[in-house]
Amino acid sequence: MTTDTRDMRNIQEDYSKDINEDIHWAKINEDVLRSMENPRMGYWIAVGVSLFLLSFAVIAEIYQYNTGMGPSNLNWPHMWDLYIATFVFWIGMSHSGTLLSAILHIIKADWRKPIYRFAEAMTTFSLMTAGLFPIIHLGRLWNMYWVIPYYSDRGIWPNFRSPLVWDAFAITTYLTSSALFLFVGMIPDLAICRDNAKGWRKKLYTALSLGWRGDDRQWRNFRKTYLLMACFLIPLAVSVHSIVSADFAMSIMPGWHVTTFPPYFVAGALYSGCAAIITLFILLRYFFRFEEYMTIAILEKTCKLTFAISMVWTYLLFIEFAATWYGPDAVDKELLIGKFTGPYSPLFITMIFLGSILPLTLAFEKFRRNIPMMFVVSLLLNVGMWLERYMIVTPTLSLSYEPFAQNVMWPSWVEWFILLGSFGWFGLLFLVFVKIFPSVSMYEVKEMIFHRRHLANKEIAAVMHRRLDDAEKKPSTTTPEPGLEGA
Amino acid sequence: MSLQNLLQDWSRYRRGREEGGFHNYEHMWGMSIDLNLCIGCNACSVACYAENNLAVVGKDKYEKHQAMHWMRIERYWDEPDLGEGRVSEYQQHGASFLPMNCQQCNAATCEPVCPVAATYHTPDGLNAQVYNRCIGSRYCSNNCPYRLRYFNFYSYYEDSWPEPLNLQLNPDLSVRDKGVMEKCTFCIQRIRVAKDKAQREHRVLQDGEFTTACAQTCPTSAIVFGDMLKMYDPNSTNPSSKVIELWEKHQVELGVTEQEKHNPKIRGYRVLEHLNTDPCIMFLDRVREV
Amino acid sequence: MGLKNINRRGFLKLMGWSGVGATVAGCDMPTTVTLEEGKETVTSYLVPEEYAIPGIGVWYSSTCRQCPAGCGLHGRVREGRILKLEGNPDSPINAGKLCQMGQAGLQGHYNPDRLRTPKVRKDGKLVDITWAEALDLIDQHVGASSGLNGARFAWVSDSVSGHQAMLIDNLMSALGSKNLFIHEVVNSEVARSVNQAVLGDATPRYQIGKAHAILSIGNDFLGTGDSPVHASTEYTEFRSSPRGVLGVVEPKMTLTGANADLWMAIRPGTEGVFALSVANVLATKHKMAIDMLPKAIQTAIMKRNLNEDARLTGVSGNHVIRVAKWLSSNPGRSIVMVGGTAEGQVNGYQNGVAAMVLNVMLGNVGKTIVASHEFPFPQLEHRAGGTAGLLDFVKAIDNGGLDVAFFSGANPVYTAPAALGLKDKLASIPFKVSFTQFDDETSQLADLVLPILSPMEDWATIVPKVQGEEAVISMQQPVMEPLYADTRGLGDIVLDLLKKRDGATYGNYDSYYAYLSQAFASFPANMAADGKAVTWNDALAKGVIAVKTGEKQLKAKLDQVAVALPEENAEYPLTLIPTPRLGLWDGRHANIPWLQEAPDQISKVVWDSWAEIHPNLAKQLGVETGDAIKITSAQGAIDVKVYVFKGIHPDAIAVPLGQGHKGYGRYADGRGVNPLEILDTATVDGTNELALYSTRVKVEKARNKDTLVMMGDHDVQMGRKMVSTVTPDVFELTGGEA
Amino acid sequence: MLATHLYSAGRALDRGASCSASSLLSSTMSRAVALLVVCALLVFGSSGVFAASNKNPLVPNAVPPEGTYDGEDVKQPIEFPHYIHADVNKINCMYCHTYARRSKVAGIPPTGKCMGCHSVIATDKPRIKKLTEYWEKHEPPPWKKVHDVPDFVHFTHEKHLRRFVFDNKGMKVENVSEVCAFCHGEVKKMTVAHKVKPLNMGFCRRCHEANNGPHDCWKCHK
Repeated sequence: MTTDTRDMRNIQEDYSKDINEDIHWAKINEDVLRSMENPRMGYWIAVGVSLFLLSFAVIAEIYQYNTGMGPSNLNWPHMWDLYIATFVFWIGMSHSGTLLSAILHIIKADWRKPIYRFAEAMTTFSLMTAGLFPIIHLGRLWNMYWVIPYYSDRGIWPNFRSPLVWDAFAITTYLTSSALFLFVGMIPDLAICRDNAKGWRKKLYTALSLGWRGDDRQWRNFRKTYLLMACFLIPLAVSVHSIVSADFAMSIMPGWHVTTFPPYFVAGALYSGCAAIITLFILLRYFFRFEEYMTIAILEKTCKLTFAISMVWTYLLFIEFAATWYGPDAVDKELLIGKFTGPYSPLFITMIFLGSILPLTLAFEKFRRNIPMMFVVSLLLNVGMWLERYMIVTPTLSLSYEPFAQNVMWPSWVEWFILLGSFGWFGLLFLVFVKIFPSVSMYEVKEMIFHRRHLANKEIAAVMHRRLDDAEKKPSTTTPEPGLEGA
Repeated sequence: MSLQNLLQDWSRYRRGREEGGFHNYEHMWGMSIDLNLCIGCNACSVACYAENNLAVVGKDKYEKHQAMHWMRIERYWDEPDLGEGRVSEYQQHGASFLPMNCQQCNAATCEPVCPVAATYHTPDGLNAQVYNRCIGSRYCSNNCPYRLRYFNFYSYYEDSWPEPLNLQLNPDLSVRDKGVMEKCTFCIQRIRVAKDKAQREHRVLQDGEFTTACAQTCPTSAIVFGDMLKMYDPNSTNPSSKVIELWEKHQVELGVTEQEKHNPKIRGYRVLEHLNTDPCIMFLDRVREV
Repeated sequence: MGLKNINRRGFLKLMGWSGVGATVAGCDMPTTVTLEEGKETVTSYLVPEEYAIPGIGVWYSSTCRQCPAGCGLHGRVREGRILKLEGNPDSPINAGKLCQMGQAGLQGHYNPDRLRTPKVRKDGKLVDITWAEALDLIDQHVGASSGLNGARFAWVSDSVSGHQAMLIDNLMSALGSKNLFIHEVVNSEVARSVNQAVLGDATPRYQIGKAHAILSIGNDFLGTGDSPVHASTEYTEFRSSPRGVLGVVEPKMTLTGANADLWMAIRPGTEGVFALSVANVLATKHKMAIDMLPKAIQTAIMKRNLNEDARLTGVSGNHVIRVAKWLSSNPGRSIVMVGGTAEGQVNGYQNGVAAMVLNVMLGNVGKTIVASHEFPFPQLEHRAGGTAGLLDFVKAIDNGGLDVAFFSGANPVYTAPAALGLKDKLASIPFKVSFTQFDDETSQLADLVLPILSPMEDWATIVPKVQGEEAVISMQQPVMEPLYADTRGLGDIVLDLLKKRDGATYGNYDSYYAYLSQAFASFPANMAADGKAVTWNDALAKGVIAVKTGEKQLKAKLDQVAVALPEENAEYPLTLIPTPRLGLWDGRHANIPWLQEAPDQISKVVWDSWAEIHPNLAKQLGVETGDAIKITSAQGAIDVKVYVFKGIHPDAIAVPLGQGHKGYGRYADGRGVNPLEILDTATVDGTNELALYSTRVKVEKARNKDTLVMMGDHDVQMGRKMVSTVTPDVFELTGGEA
Repeated sequence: MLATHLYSAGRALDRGASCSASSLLSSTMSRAVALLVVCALLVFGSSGVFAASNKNPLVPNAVPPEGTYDGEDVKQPIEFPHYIHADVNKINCMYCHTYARRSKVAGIPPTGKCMGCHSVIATDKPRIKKLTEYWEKHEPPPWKKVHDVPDFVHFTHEKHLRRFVFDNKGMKVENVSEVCAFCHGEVKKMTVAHKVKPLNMGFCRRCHEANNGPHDCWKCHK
């Protein structure tokens, strides 16, 4: 840690700038690599807490595996409950990374650069968490592989008409793609790590950086691959959550059988993803002292984005209410009334407050710049989003067509433990990630600084562009610009 | 279901959809339940427990609504059709009983959602549940508007049938273990025995030769079970049946969303018919003097 | 036993588990399946039998013993196990149908809590002994050398019939005792004595199917009547086109009430007033002749005032007029039935007479109410009983005491009101023998507990309590080898005891089976209704023998009717209705898990007791469904959760019978409460029956909110077409049911 | 598109809108399914669906199932020599396993049937002496099961015999052992029966396909 940084922290941040353009490039490497070393006490406490939470889930799942689904309080007609709600929640979380890295990449919003890496990691890890839930909720999870089409001697196949099979396809595809995307985007940084690491890390990074030397051809191929993957990932992300919404929309039940579910789910997913980014943004900024990269200005932009998405989500939510209210389906209407007045109404009203009213704070600059407040708000937004999923799943099961089967069910400790454990599992994966992989993209921050620095100076910009054109014509090794030495 | 068979089933299904009717069906089992006769005595339900190896879950699990009642008698106190909800001081017209077992829908909502095709439609017109294929995703139950599918939340075997109660278990069908969905099968084991017997004797299955456990025991004969194929497939060699007679008399038809009746008042309806599930159980309206 | 029987028994023998598997699908964790290759033993027959094919079920006829109705059974046997019971279509009682109790007979037979060895009480504890020792012990107390005084011997039994009843009678007379007490809580003894007095026939047949209008005054004929399944089969005809109309007046909705076109809640004890009120409307409004009635009754009828009566009974005058209209338009085709809550009142006998007045007025006697069959074998006839048997037994203990008491079928320690003090009084009897399948409350106090065969394992002949179109003797035969080697049939035991007393007559029967088959052989050859000879094997195959009966005519004889009103009681304002249930019955089926898990038809409660109260009363008490209340009578108090609904009179509170067992197996033990415990011991005037439904109680709120375990938390249709209800004119569009 | 399709079907309250949610679903889906299925068929088709036919001349109109298995030796109370009875003495399988043609289980012969012959034949052999001992005790020998299928399978001998023997034109009943051998192997060459066929679902399925057996799940699963 240099005295330099300490000084920087004392300086009042310039909110108008996304990033300090004067950071020395070597310092970027230094800061980011530092974040991967010497875990402090706080880190170990976080790991401990994650493991503790995870152990809850492990205990509960072992119990449930041996006993059956009964102890979770699931019943007739509440065949799904927290498991599926939480599954949808985690799938929603996974949309953050895609949004920041793929969508914003394509629309060339370069302020994403310092924060997209961890968001993308979040995508992968929340998918890894989400994927567990459909398995956990199976009554006979040891037979889960029957969902996958494979040639067997018995000559039987899964039912391709079932949205759950689509889920299996969608999740595995999305998981593979987002993991690849995360990995590919990290290659130049892994090379930096390789050059600076010793011991097992050296071996790991050597293997993972795939012989990255940073020459032109590699950069060009890299850019193309990255862009291609981004283009591939965006429709995939949209389709994944649409398919998850199909679990409900394809059914016949009131409150599930809703046409607007796919966009509603996608909006909800981006919403919760963004909120989670704010949370992790603030945590990383604080723990890894990334104030110079994760600046208030970027936080503000993220908050604005979240605000916009929250309003889209709110709009879609009210569209759904209106469609039900003015629609012909009496049962649907009774369900809607039931959501507002029945036993689940406190949760439902809380959800509307947290999902639609609370994000209004994001509209005010004063609040946006208040980091502790944003931290709390982002957490609450995610609580709201989780409640939203819960309120999609449970009231419908409770108040559906058959009046005699209507009853109220509250989850048991088993379900809560597994829910808590999922946060532990996600946290653990994330904590391991930030210590092994650079959680801020070094090369892209450099790019960002480079562009910002030089775009201000038209002449240099012109030179830069010319150079890039030359490089395409005759591939030759050019001496890097001073300051590019690390890349 | 191998690929070849999958294709065969599919083409049979397509043909039925395009030309109407039930092609290459062996039977089309249906039921009629007369709510004028049903006294809500519960005999059918207990007969079902006895016939189908239904687990007794005990008070605690019953309280959590984890019971297994394939045939349940619903009891309602209000009578929307008589315009007398809960206004009067007494329950003047008694209770409204509704025996509900799997409606064996022809367009069953449970079938398309099962990820492993453990529930499917048989050439007998039944909505089958293959226990050993089920992985317990419970989607089918969530998508059943009648809530007639029951899940084995526990392994009930030891608690429900302590020695020697297990000697009573019907060997003609499985005892379901934890994690498996189950539901009324129209007593498939009885159908199987009767079909085997008819085949052995080289003849067609006669109406009334056998019936389901609930219909068999119903003290007021409110439940009538039988083959309805003759109603839809004139080429069928299956004999006509009492069920067909009842469905025709009450002008209720399979495959339609809204029944066309000469007189719209004529009794006979299918529960939640407007959902298009096309159930195979017709209910005859309850009757009360007012 | 003949050779044929040995072979058949061979078939009934348990065949191991060949192809039978207690099959557990999905017990394939994670991928292996349950294969029993090389482990499972497959047992073959010793001698082949043509009809016995492994893997194929064979149906045997027998008779249901779950209640006194005597329905015919078919039992499906495969690999030596009885798997399923169905009604016997040849039986005129149930025509192939069964109620839930009949279906659940299997679980009584296979019950895990069945007693397996004889036990004797030594130092206050029951210890195992052998049958030889047990029979010796009995012989010491009742044998020829015991010097037993017949007057100091008593036998408390449930209702019995057929050869078993005959043997018990013979044993009683051999012992010189007249103390055979038949005790049933669910009974119709008061109505029977009314019938006897008015019609000269205790069990006339009510031809429900032929009636077009039925007024049931407290008679739950579909649920807990004399023959529920028979009534239900007739109900089908009654409700078919032209559809009969059913009015039910009772303080608490029974299964019959739940199916009424018009259900009327009545203040308990005012049923007679209601009946006369209807008679008054019939005479005044519909100008029906009453001159066939005695003068006293005519005055009693004409004295009634509709408005005044409505105030007394709580049944609105409009309803009385409606009922009267139905009845008046169906003279000779209507039935007024009385029973249950109407007869179990202190003035219950007069309520019955008042109802009979209506029947006489309407000309139903001889048309819809016809005489019972003149049964040719009076010694085999059904011995019905009521609570008088219990009271007489207590009286016998009080007057001079008893030396020996036998108990079979009945469980008086559970069914006797605590106020009778039976538990303590039993201690004064030095030797008590209980013949039982289960460790019930009475057996817990007995000195000798002898495990008997279940009805699925034993022989018997049954004469139904109420006969159908034809009078029958119903055959009960074993459908399975005894599960436990150390159990014996009650018939065999009685025969053994008789042999010791009267070796000359009974010495040559080596078993109850031999006795039965020889008794059968000695029947007149032309006893069958169709005049054909009946062979033993035919009788067993068919399950019932329709016997030739004599003709009887009913003749009504009324002299007067005096309907008294129940006394006001300021301290105990409510009347307790201990409701019998089609299910647990009087508590004897509380150990059957299927029946515990089968929801009560009305409240849908399972595995528990509850108290039904009217919303008005609930409001007054400040309770809602699930809350606990305390019901106190002069005799004691019980704590129970409430079920609030509109099917009960606000002055009544109903607690179902059947729960509250102490012991009686794992399924019954310690579950719910027994309302019989807090009953008063008042009797019905004019009879020696307990007035079961007249105990006055008060109620207060007890503990905090609890949950009542019931099927379905929701009982309204929310406007969805679940149960659609139409009026009879719509019904007649299709001419009713085909 | 599919989602809206389904939605409209579910809401189609007029009878003109054909059928139902699930059938509409399949109208679009099943085309896709069929495509998928066809592709899969091309890939995997060769194995199983078009099973190679190795016909047995003694059993017309039948393709014997393929598959081998080596089961464990089962220790029986008496080492019953199947080869003496079925091969040397040419006793028909169904003479002893008499229930096979009438029931789902083939059945173990009643001890009385054994004694029918062995009260006079070969009474001095040790195995027969053992049998006689059981007979005199009025106890059938505790035979152990050799062939079993899982409890959720409904298998009936009767129907298989009808298909391959009684209703099979040109089939001679004397050769029934060839049909038995489909699933039980050459028992007539064995002493104590030994499981030589896998008797698993693949084995059943392939045979059902080759011989046009039913393919409805509920025909065999209970």
